[in-house]
Amino acid sequence: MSANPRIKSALESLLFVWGDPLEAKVCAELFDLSVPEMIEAFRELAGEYELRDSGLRIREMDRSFQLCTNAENDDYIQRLCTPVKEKRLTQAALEVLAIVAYRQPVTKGEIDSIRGVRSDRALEGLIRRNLIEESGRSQAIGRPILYATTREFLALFGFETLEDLPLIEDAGTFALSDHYEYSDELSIGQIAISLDGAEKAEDV
Amino acid sequence: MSANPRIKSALESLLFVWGDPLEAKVCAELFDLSVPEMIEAFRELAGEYELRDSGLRIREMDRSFQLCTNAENDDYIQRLCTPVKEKRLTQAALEVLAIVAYRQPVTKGEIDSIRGVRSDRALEGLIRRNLIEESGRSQAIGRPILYATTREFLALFGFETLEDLPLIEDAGTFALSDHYEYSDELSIGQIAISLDGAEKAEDV
Amino acid sequence: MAYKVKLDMFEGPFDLLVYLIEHARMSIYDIRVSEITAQYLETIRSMSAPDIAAAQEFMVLAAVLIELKSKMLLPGSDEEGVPEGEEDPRAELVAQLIEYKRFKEMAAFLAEQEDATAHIHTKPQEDLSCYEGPEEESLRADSDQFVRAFRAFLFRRQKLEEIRHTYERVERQRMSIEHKIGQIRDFFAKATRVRFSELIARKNDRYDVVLTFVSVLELIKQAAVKVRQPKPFGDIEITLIDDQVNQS
Repeated sequence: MSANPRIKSALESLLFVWGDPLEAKVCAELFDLSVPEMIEAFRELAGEYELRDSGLRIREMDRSFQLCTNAENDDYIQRLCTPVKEKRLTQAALEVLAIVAYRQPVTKGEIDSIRGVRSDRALEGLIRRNLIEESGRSQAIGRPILYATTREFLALFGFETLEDLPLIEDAGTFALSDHYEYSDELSIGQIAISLDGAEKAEDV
Repeated sequence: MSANPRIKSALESLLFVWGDPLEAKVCAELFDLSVPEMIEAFRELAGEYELRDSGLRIREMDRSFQLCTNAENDDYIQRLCTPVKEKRLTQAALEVLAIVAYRQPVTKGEIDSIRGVRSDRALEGLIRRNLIEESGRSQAIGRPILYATTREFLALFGFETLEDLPLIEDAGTFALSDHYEYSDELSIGQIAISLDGAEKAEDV
Repeated sequence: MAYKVKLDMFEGPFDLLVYLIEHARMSIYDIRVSEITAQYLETIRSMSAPDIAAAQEFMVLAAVLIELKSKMLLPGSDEEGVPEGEEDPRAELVAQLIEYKRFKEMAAFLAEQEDATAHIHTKPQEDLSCYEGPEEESLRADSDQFVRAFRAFLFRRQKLEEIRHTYERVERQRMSIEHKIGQIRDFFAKATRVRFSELIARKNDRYDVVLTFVSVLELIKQAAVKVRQPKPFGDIEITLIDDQVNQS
């Protein structure tokens, strides 16, 4: 099955003018196609770009598609100009992001207890950069805010969906059950929170 | 003679990030080519875009080259970018809709009597917009048509089921007092019908 | 200690502990608590004063380590320091460290991914203002709007309610039209003809006059009576139509 060349041509134009990730759903309405058909057309187009080793690529994230450059040409781009790039994430930010990515939706308390240190600053920075967002409230006491990753998170790390996150290596022969681990962490987390007003300076 | 594919790929990336017309001279330096050779490479690339009828085009102006969209796709861009005018329901329509939503199935007579004003136009508009529909006939004298909300109504307001309708504090009294008012108002309605052919102008 | 570490190198107490354990070539599953506690405390002791204020989490873990150490020194422990017949007191900490390490590895993976995607560039959106043509119509609504509109309606309705008391009086009058007709029929039980003025109970009550008049009109409409007014503005004679009497 091959998508209509007319549609693929139009998609190229749309991706170009739009610049940002373009939702398959929006395009599906435009072309009067189903969303899966639209996604299929996008993927076919992306495949053609790769096949002819184009200097452009179409990347997919969470049912959205974005036109971008082929990473191989970065040297030339750097020599022509210096594209504005965001600062790299700090170690603290990366740790928090890893926890949010795997445990989402997750509360700040859970993040703190896994890291053994307060994560307020890192969390704020990640929200400001739109890599994580609030995604509701936990049913637990105090109804703490739950955090989840965003589409920008997928884009920044080159994932198409959250399923692309690699499985974390299991701790092998470690015998304790999950339940046991969980309750332990929670209690230590609570101790840490109650003792600790200050927090370590952390920038994202 | 054919330009190096590596160079053509790099040119695509450069054109993409540069956005503005890119001078052949600047690129010639970058790739250590003569300006005529550089122009030749650009033109070859432009020719390939046309040959495969891409949604993108490379246009030449005064020894500069710029990536742009294929003019044929303008309609799609137009449709993607055209801001959608948000038409809202009038107060009259919303009132009728609220009454139908909370009291369904309900007759026009009941709606009229609850609102104290005839609702024919608002009702018609809501039916045209497929927000309410006929759902049978009342057992009352004259077997008046009963109205109920549609699935489109739920979708438009973001409800999953009718149970999602927000509880309105006054809706209780609205329901309780209804029976009493209903009989009174209905008779007024009857008088009004016999006396009054015209109705208050109401647009949905 | 053979090495010097600065606390701000570490993301937190777990980070420091993992570092110390790995540096001492211990198995994370078999921490030599005595040794690692000493190293941990030594590191904290070497912190400068402002560090201590900023890093209370490190102190919390120090307390945990000291508690662990004391448990493992209790009599009845086996040669490894594990009390007999009990769960290894290190288990909790080990579980936490392992989980922390897992996410630390993930963070490293994310950093690699970030490096990889750093070579990919996107472009800003084109200026699309030239495409802003005639707007398309679409129905837009949300549940808030729905509730707001309905509330406004209820409020307006409440105010109408007050005005409507007038209507309610008219209602009662209408009800008593039936009542009045009943009274008129009672008259006809005694006579077949009656004058309008006789039907009015209280002469000064305009309401009663109007009510009576309307009732008579209603009876005319029902073809129950015939009326006659001998002279303009004179009294009206009302005559019962016979078969109506028989029927009622």
